[in-house]
Parts: sequence; structure tokens; C-alpha cells
Amino acid sequence: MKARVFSNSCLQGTYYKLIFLPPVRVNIIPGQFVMIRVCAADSLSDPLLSRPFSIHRQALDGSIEIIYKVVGKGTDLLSHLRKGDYIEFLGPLGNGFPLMSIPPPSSPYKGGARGGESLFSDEVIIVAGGIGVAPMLSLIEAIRASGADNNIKVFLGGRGKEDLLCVDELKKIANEVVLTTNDGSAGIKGYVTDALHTCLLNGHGQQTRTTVYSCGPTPMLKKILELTEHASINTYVSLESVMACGIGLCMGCVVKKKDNSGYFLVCRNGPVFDGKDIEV
Amino acid sequence: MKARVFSNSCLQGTYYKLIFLPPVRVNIIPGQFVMIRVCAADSLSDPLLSRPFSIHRQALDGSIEIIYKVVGKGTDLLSHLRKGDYIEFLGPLGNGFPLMSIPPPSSPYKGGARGGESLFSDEVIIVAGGIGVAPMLSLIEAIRASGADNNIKVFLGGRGKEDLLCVDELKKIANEVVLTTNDGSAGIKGYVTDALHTCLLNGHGQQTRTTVYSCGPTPMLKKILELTEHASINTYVSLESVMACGIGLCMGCVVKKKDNSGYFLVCRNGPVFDGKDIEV
Amino acid sequence: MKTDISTNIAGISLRNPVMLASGTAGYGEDISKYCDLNRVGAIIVKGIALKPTNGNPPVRICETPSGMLNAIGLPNIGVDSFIKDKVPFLRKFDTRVIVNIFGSTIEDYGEVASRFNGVEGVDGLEVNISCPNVKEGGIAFGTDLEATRLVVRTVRGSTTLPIIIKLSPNVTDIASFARVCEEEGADALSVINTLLGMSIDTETWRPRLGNITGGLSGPAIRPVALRMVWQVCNAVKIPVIGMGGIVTSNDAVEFFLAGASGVAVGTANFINPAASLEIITGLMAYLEARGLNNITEIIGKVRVAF
Amino acid sequence: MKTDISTNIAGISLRNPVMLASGTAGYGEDISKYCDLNRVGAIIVKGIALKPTNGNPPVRICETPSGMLNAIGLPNIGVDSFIKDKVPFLRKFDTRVIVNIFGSTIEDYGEVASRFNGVEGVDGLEVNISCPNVKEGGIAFGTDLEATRLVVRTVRGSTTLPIIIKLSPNVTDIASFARVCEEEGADALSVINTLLGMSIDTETWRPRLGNITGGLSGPAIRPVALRMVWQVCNAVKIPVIGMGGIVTSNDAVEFFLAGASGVAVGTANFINPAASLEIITGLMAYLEARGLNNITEIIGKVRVAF
Ligand SMILES: Cc1cc2nc3c(=O)[nH]c(=O)nc-3n(C[C@H](O)[C@H](O)[C@H](O)COP(=O)(O)OP(=O)(O)OC[C@H]3O[C@@H](n4cnc5c(N)ncnc54)[C@H](O)[C@@H]3O)c2cc1C
Ligand SMILES: Cc1cc2nc3c(=O)[nH]c(=O)nc-3n(C[C@H](O)[C@H](O)[C@H](O)COP(=O)(O)OP(=O)(O)OC[C@H]3O[C@@H](n4cnc5c(N)ncnc54)[C@H](O)[C@@H]3O)c2cc1C
Ligand SMILES: Cc1cc2nc3c(=O)[nH]c(=O)nc-3n(C[C@H](O)[C@H](O)[C@H](O)COP(=O)(O)O)c2cc1C
Ligand SMILES: Cc1cc2nc3c(=O)[nH]c(=O)nc-3n(C[C@H](O)[C@H](O)[C@H](O)COP(=O)(O)O)c2cc1C
Ligand code: FES
Ligand code: FES
Repeated sequence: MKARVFSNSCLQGTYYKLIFLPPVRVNIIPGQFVMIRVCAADSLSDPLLSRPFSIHRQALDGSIEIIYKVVGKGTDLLSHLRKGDYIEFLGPLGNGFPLMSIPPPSSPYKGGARGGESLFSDEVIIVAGGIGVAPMLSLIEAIRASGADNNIKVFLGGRGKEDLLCVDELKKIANEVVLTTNDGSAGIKGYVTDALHTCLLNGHGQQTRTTVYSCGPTPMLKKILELTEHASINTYVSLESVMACGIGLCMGCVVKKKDNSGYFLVCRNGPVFDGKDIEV
Repeated sequence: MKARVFSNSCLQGTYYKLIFLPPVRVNIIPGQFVMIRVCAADSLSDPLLSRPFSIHRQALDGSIEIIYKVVGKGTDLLSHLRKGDYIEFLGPLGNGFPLMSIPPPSSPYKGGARGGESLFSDEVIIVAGGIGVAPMLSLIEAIRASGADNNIKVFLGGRGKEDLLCVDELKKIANEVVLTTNDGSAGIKGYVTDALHTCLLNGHGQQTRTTVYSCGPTPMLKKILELTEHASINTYVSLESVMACGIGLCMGCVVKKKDNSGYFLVCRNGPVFDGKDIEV
Repeated sequence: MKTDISTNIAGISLRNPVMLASGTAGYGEDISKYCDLNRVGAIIVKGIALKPTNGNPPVRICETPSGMLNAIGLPNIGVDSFIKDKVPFLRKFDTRVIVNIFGSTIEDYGEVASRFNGVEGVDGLEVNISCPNVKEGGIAFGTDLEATRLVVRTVRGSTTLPIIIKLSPNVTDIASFARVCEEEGADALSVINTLLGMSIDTETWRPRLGNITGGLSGPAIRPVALRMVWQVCNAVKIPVIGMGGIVTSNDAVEFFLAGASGVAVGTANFINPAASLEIITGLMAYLEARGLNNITEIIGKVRVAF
Repeated sequence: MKTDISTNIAGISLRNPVMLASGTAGYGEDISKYCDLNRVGAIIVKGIALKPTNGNPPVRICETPSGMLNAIGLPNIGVDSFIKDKVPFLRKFDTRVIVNIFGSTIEDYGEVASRFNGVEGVDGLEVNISCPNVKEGGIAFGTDLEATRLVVRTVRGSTTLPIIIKLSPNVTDIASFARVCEEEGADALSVINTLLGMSIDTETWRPRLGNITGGLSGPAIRPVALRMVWQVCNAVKIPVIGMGGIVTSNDAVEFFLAGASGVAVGTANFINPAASLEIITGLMAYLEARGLNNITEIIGKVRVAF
């Protein structure tokens, strides 16, 4: 599908925000992604493949926002797009974060959809590393919109200050926002998972039922899964993977199943997975 | 060499003019060309090769102008460049039109540089087909600048009206401008070579010493060489050829030598050739 | 007169000569959301073996200039589940279904092939003897003339369905492989599978693919594919399905001119899952613009003067 | 400590391991205006034969996705003029000169090779047995193990200069060709020459190249070239010069990691005649950024776990 670029601007450092308007309105679940082809012209074949990006949010007029970091040739080209240019996109794709797990407090529904176990949560913890913050704002908005008044705590980490995005927006909407940077240029010095660890040691996820939603580099996700392995925490991770198609055709984007019975496709079975199901 | 785009705008239809500023001033002979790499980013490899373009003119500040027709992916990309963008360019390249053949009337110099024969001309005929007009304006300017007051007659042909470029500028500077179009939408209906033929039949190039400069599609050049084969006309043609390098490395851009002794390289030995030397 | 691009390859009559290449359209389910399978000439499904296999560990793909490397490693659900769970879905579409098969031994090939005898909804078999990514399934057979001969002979003896042999480009003389297949009774040839390639991450010093090497596909290989299709078409009389880097209808026309009776669209599906439909439309337009009524008027018509 | 990228290949000591590939830098004159030949490791000149040849009629080149096809057809000024007219120019530079040679018969190869014995300013011979564009000069030798053996044996017997055999990628098993060359006394190998390809103009229905087929080079073939370099390096002990699609220093590093002792820059010279100098600078920076002092610290260091 061709979509018109509405705006494309630098947020800070190498991070950009692109807003584009799909020709038809699409419905989005937070955590879903789009594939965007960033070739300079249709007839060109380098870069060949589309690139996956989490949907950051959807505006009222149906336009879609992504935020991205320039890391290579595709994102470099993307950063040169201007208002009025066209992109090729496909989406929304994949499964978003399961929201059913957080019924509004008044709801009689307490049973979870996944595996029949109860997924009701008293508390929501969001952990994002760098550009992993992309889907989190609309996730929180969706939780709030569902009427749930859970305590929402956000852990946002980056290498330095310039890697912390959406901080003001998050502060407005979450109950608490903890910032960490590896170089100490903002928030607590250290890894975001260290801060999470401290929080969990302080009792979170012990008495209360806690849901953790996370998105970021694979080593971060791995660590989070270790920290939250115990029963009363449901951890959802949004995985990255090299993708050729984004729609289940190439079978390239695999992640190992926990039960050793083979692989999931990140694009079709994810990108959001229940931490219990996969081996990262 | 990197050069900054000063402006890039549509002239008419699919014809554009690009003005760019080389980092160092270069000296240009009309008929020389530049190689421009029109990849969207350095790291991309499609389109792979640079594209050759005649130098249209050089402004006083040293900036170089080319005019081009969008025919494929390279020129398509080129047409999307905007002020402030950068291009990779190499040039000026090749041999331009031999100007020594037209000494000012006052000059005692009557001997030509090519092959020792006299190349003095009373009359200059310029034949351009479509985008082949590109180098002609600066050629005429150079002839005028050299102090020569020869009669300069221009034949400019195209498929239709929209293929006739630089008409007003040419009219200002040449003694006569004959326009032809295949579809009759402007000037005389027919091929530009038909108009040239009529002119030659009317005695031009018979009594007077005439120099013909031409640039355009190969079939046009072939016809011109047929029409002007007789002795008192010196015909220079600017050839097109697929080029990979533009500087004599690939040996791809060959044209047959008239004496059957092998090939010339269009980029190194041309693009302007004396019609007597080649077999098009 | 209506432009006719219907065709018959290996005894399979196709609405049009544009197919979905094996391994790039799965078993049809996912792509059917983006590409109306009723409109493509045929779908060639992802390779099927006797037993289910999981494929290679990640990383399985990486992009290269105008191409991609893959080392998927032929994950498959096994012939039994395929027939039980996937064929019924495919049967719903008014298109042709060609099943790509592979095996670890010559007997395997025969066995898988025989399972499709009498299976309604399967129109032909494409025999993969050229997968560069698994020790068992293919390339060892496809780069050895005698092994090729035996696989084709065995499959031929095991099935009544039309068989299409998929040739490897990783050989010195592809025409000789084509001739062996023709001699052994192959009905058609698919040309080409992927070229063996490699890429190294200069940060980690590791191969970019978990499998070290992988198969190169996409526009980068189109000139090699086209040359091989042309060579094969000059060497045998059986029809050839051309593939390798086809993205636009213009690319497809090159393969028809070189002699292909049909084309398959692979990597392009990943970029645009409706690519094959656009190619079909473009092909019709190409013929109509030239006053040609039938696809056969361009097949093999490249003007070469030796 | 100063980073050292000097190297020794086939007994030829080079200032750095980055060379200009044969056929992409002529006899050095034109490129010397853009690329300081005193700074490159070596220039491998355009192929030289016994007698002058004109090369193929146009069209000789065409662009393909991330690559180009060429059917130049080995125009050359003949060994005598080369030694008389071109070597003196090359001698002016403080670089190594490797002469690429070809012939129409095995005897030709020996004869051309012998002419360079004692010619001052020539440091080695690269023997082209893999040009896909002329019936005589090469590929027929380079795709046949026994012919390869005879060419190498003959050239080995005809010269005291180091000999580097340039292998064809258009073979099933490039390692076997490498081993034959090693057995016959080759000092090094150049891997790879171009892949045979084709392109057809869908307007005129003619092949885009006058010669019908041509050699594919450029970034498109890099994954295939890298894989072959890796295979050859695992098969023989003599040094390998890697080439095929190298444009940036990062591309060059991939080839070193795969085992190449040197690299050659071909098609990239057409896009940027100073590409090799940028690669040299980038290579130094790559090593320095990692605290490595010597190019040998990356050669063959790809981390593969079998
Ligand atoms: C489901 C999903 C959602 C994503 N959401 C976002 C997002 O919202 N914002 C954002 O900026 N990025 C996101 N990414 C990552 C994004 O797709 C890559 O950064 C992008 O593809 C890089 O393209 P490139 O051409 O610029 O880099 P390339 O030139 O392709 O590669 C540059 C470097 O980045 C690495 N790289 C390439 N692809 C990936 C990848 N998928 N994951 C990790 N590293 C990679 C390469 O190995 C290489 O080192 C997401 C990825 C997935 C799978
Ligand atoms: C010395 C010289 C000077 C030139 N000056 C100009 C100029 O001033 N203005 C201008 O618009 N063009 C000029 N050209 C032609 C210009 O180089 C081509 O139009 C351009 O390379 C096409 O690039 P592309 O990527 O848009 O087309 P491609 O996608 O490469 O090709 C599109 C179509 O154009 C044809 N084509 C490609 N290259 C050439 C060529 N060199 N000659 C003829 N047909 C070609 C192809 O066969 C194809 O059919 C000149 C060419 C030469 C050799
Ligand atoms: C990800 C991927 C998976 C593939 N899987 C198979 C397969 O299972 N069986 C097969 O015969 N070919 C397989 N192929 C090869 C394609 O069918 C096709 O021959 C090749 O990719 C060249 O065409 P293309 O350049 O259009 O992709 C696969 C190719 C890709 C890219
Ligand atoms: C236009 C052109 C001419 C070439 N001529 C020769 C040659 O004369 N002898 C030879 O051994 N290789 C020749 N080659 C092959 C190159 O040296 C090199 O092996 C090949 O192009 C792959 O490297 P690249 O992708 O960097 O170009 C030529 C390549 C090109 C593109
Ligand atoms: S990206 Fe292709 S199957 Fe997931
Ligand atoms: S364009 Fe390369 S030699 Fe002329």
C-alpha cells in the first residue's frame, strides 16, 4: 500500500519521527508493527527489503506514527523523506500486547485468554530500552482507555540521555517513570534491568499480580525474563528479528520455542510473546 | 568529487535543469561532459554506475549546469534532488568541440590543428536533436567570445514542441534558428535532418567553408554524416554511448574507427569526433 | 481478439504463466491475504519432505546489495500433515498447485513423490535437487550428473503426476543437467534455485547466517538466472519455468524472450506480496501494446545473431 | 605501535594489500590522474596477449541491479607494445605491477609468460583462465580441471616470476580448481573473475550486449565471491587475492576475515577511481579502532563453529 508522508522530523540525535497517512483507515493494537519499504524509487533494488517498525501511535485522523533510530542504509534513506513523499507500507502486522490481561477493576471478567490461567494484574510494569519505547506510549493509552486504573510503572533505559525518548509524555500518563542511562547522563546510572531488579527485590510482583511489558535489545529482554521468571509475573516481550517479509512467507524471523519443539515466526506469532513460551 | 546542488527544476515536460557547484573551479570546453552518480545514498548500489551528461553551461561563479531528460532510474532519481543535496561528480571529461577551426576573421591563423588541413570556416551549422541541444548554447557563446562573426545557423529538432529546448536563448545568439518536429507541433514538420538537407541543397557548404556541429540520437548523427560527406564541410558529432566509467578505464564505450583499425573510446577520444574518423 | 496468456506447462494448464516460487509463498495461507490465489497461474508450495523438519537455527536471512541470502533450511510439516491440513485449503482456490518436494536419500524422493499419487488438488511436483542450505535435501544431488539422473528416474517411476526438476545454478554446465533430466522423463525444468553465497559481520567477525553460507536470490542474480534459462532452453525441448530476481513484468518478459514458458516470482513476494498480480497485469499490457495476442509470440524470441 | 598493513603475496611484497583489479584500471595511465598509484598495493593491468586484439563490438556493457555486465572481450595492445610503451610509465610509480595474461592456446600462455622474464618493473603475472567473453582467452581453460592443470604447468615452466591464477566462479567446485593450481606450483590465486550473465532489451528483443552474454561484476556478486574465497582459503595453503564487489573498506574486511591475504578493487574504480585509496584509509582506521597492529590479525579470522 502506498501511503503519503505527512511529516518526518528529527526528535533528538539520531532518532526521528515519521507520520504517514494510509489510504484506508486501519485498526491497531499496541505492539503491532508495519513493514516500510524505504527504497528511493520503486524501480530500485537496494535496499531490497522492507524494514519493520513498531507502530508508535495512531492519530485521530488515522495517520500512523513511527519513531526510529538511524542505524543503517534503510533508516538513513527514511530520514531523508519529506512531506508529500510516498512510502510503501504493509500493516498493521503481528500480534500486539495482550490487553485482555488488564480488565477494568469493575469488570467481572477475571479469566485470562492465554492458556486459561488468570491474567488479571494489579500492577503494570513497562520496561523499554532505547527505541524500544516506541510501542509503549500507545500501550499505556490503551490500558488507560480500557478503564483500568492499575498502577503503571515505566522503566526507560538508554546508553545516554539522548537515547531516552518520550519522557515527558510517559510522565504524564504513567504513575511512575524511572530513567536509567549507562553513562549516568540522566536518571540512575546503570542498566535498566538493574533498576527493574531493585524494584522487584522491593516486593513488586511478590504479593501483587504484576504484568511486565517489555521492548528493547535482545540481551535486555533475556535479562528481564530471568528476573521475572516466577509465577505471579506475566512477562510479555516484543522481539526484534531480521525480517524479509513481515507476513509469514519467508520463515526467516524465527525464535526458538521454550519446549524445544521448533520455532515461532516473530512476524506471525509475535512480535509480542509471552516470556514463558520462548527461548531468547 | 562531491558537489552541492544549487537548483534543480523542471524546464518543460520530462526535461530538467540541474545547477551544481563544484568545490573547486574547473575549466570547461563546450562539448565536454561530466559523470554524475545519482544514487540516493553513498552506501547504496542501485543504480550502480554514474551517468554521463553534457555540460550545458558554466555560470560566472563556476557552477555547472546540465539539462537532462528523465528516461530511466538514474535520471528519475536526479529529478528528485533538491537545493542543498549533494551529488558525486567527475569532470569535465573528454574532448569538447574543436574551436580552433573558427578563428576570428582578423586572425592570421588559418591552419587547422586536426590533420594539418585548414579548418577555417565561413559558416557554422549546428544540428541538435532533443536533449542534444545541451552543449550547443555554450558552444555558440564560445564561438562568439572568440571574436568570430561567422554566420551561425541552428537546426533544432524534436518529436514534438515539448522536445525543443533553449529556443529563445538560441534565437538571441544565433543568426538563424530552424525548428523541426516530427509531429508538426512546432516549426517545420519532419526530421531535423530533412531541414538540414534542404539547406545544404540550397548551396550551403558548397561555396563557403562550413563547419557542422551536431549532437543527438545516433540515427540522426549517421544521417548528418551522410549528408555532409563532401570535402568542404567539416562535421563534428558528439556521440552517446553506454559508459561505466567516463575516464578510459572500462573500455566499454567504443565506436568503430573509420579505417577499420579498431575502436575509439567515446569518453577518452570523444565524445566529440570528426565525422571522418568514425563509423557510427 | 482477447490477449491470451494461458499456457500449458508439463501437461498442467495454467490460467497464466506467472507462478509463486517455492519457499516464498509458504503453503498459501499467509500470502492469500494479500494476493488473490485465484488469479495466479500456480502456487509452488514450500518444500515438503517425508518427515517434519524444523529448519535451521537463526539468523536465517540477511540482505545483500539488490539481493538476500537465506539459510532457512527447509522447515516443513511433513507430507502427511501437508496432505491432511494444507491441501484442503489450497483446493479452495481456482489455481494450480505444484508441490515442491525434497528428500535426504534418493529413496526419500521416490517415497514423497508417491504419496501424492491420487491426491486431489495437487497438479504437479517440483523436485528440489538444488537447495544449498541442508546437507540432505538437494544440492549434493543437483550438482552431480549421476545423482541427478537417479533422483529423476526414481521420482519418474514413483508418480503419475507431471514432474518439474528444479536445477541448481551452482554448476559449471547447467545444460548438461537439463539434458539428463529430459532423458529421464522430466516434464519440465525450474531454473534457477539460489546461488550459494556468504556474508560476514565485520563487527562480530561471525557469518551473518547461522548456517555460514546461504542461497542468494533477488534482482542481483537476475542476469545469471536469465543466462542459464537461455542456455537450458537451447539445450532441451521440455518447457522451462524461469525464475531468479523477477520483480516487474519487464523482468518476466526478459525470461520469456530467453525461452521460458512460465516464470516464478520469489523474493519479490517478500517486498510486495501482490507482485505476481502486478506482473500478470503488466504482461497483458506489454502484449497488448505490441498488438500481440498470445504469450507464445514472445517465448524464445530473443534476437540473437550468431 | 604503527598499524602495519604491508603484506607479501606470492613473494611480492606490497605496501598494502589493496590492488587494482585487472581490466578496471587499464595500463595505469588514465586512473593515475585520479588515484595516486604510489599509494596502492599493486596495479594488475588489463589482460595482455601475444598479439594485439581489438575486443568485442559494442554494446560492451550494461548495468544490472547492483552490478554490471561486461563483454569487453579483452582488447589489448600485445605483449611487445606493452613492454615497450606501457611498462616504462608504470615503472615510474613506487608500486607493484602485476601483469594479467591470457592466450588462445596453452602454448600462447607459456609464450606470453616467458616474454616477461627479466622485464624490469614487472613483479608478477596473473594468469586469466576465466574470461567469460572470448572463446579463446580463458573460460574454456578455467572450467576444466585438466586444462587448468596444463595452463598452470606451462606458465610455471615458462617464467621465473610469481604466478597468480585467476579462477572462474562459473564452476561447480572452485576448491578443486584451487587445489590443482596449488599442485602445479601456482604462487597465489585470484578469486573471482566475473559470473556469466545476460540481459535482454524488452523493447528491441535483442541481448543488451553485442556478445549476447557477459561477465557480471560489482556488489551484486559479493556474496558469491566471498563464499568462494572462503572455500578456496579452506582448500589451499597458497595466498588468495579476494575480489568481487568490493566498494568500501568494510567489504574488504569481509574478504580478509574469510581468509584473503589481499583484495582487488574492480568495478568500484568505475564509480570512484579513488575507491582503492579510500579502502586503504578505511582499513587502517578499522584496525586502529580495534587496537590491531597488523592486517594478519584479521586474515582468516571469521568465527565459524562447525
Ligand atoms: C517487530 C520490529 C519492530 C521494530 N520497531 C522499530 C522501531 O519502532 N523503531 C526503530 O528504529 N527500529 C525498529 N526495529 C528495528 C528496525 O527494523 C531496524 O533498525 C531497521 O530494519 C534497520 O534498517 P537499516 O537499513 O537502517 O539498517 P541495516 O543497514 O539493515 O543494518 C544496520 C545495522 O542494524 C542491524 N539491524 C538490522 N535489522 C535489525 C533488526 N531488525 N533488529 C536489530 N538490529 C538490526 C544490522 O545487523 C546492522 O548492524 C524493529 C524491528 C522489528 C523486528
Ligand atoms: C557523452 C554523453 C553526454 C550526454 N549528455 C546528456 C545530457 O546532456 N542530457 C541528457 O539528458 N542525457 C545525456 N546523455 C544521456 C544520458 O547519459 C542517459 O540518458 C542517462 O544515462 C540515462 O540514465 P537513466 O538511469 O535515467 O536511464 P537507464 O535506466 O540507464 O536507461 C533508460 C533507457 O535509456 C537508455 N540509455 C541509457 N543510457 C543511455 C545513453 N548513454 N545513451 C542513450 N540511451 C541510453 C537505456 O538503454 C534505456 O532504454 C549523455 C550521454 C553521453 C554518453
Ligand atoms: C527464503 C527462501 C526460501 C526458499 N525455499 C525454497 C524451497 O523450499 N524449495 C525450493 O525449491 N526453492 C526455494 N527457494 C528458491 C526460490 O524458489 C527461487 O528459486 C529463488 O529464490 C530465485 O528466485 P527469486 O530471485 O525470485 O527469489 C527459496 C528462496 C528463498 C528466498
Ligand atoms: C569491464 C571489466 C573488464 C575486465 N577485464 C578483465 C581482464 O582483462 N582480465 C581479468 O582477469 N579480469 C578482468 N575483469 C574482472 C575483474 O578483474 C574482477 O575479477 C571482477 O570484475 C570482479 O571484481 P569487481 O566486482 O570488483 O569488479 C574485468 C572486469 C570488468 C568489470
Ligand atoms: S519475516 Fe518473513 S516469515 Fe517472518
Ligand atoms: S566509459 Fe569507461 S572507458 Fe569510456
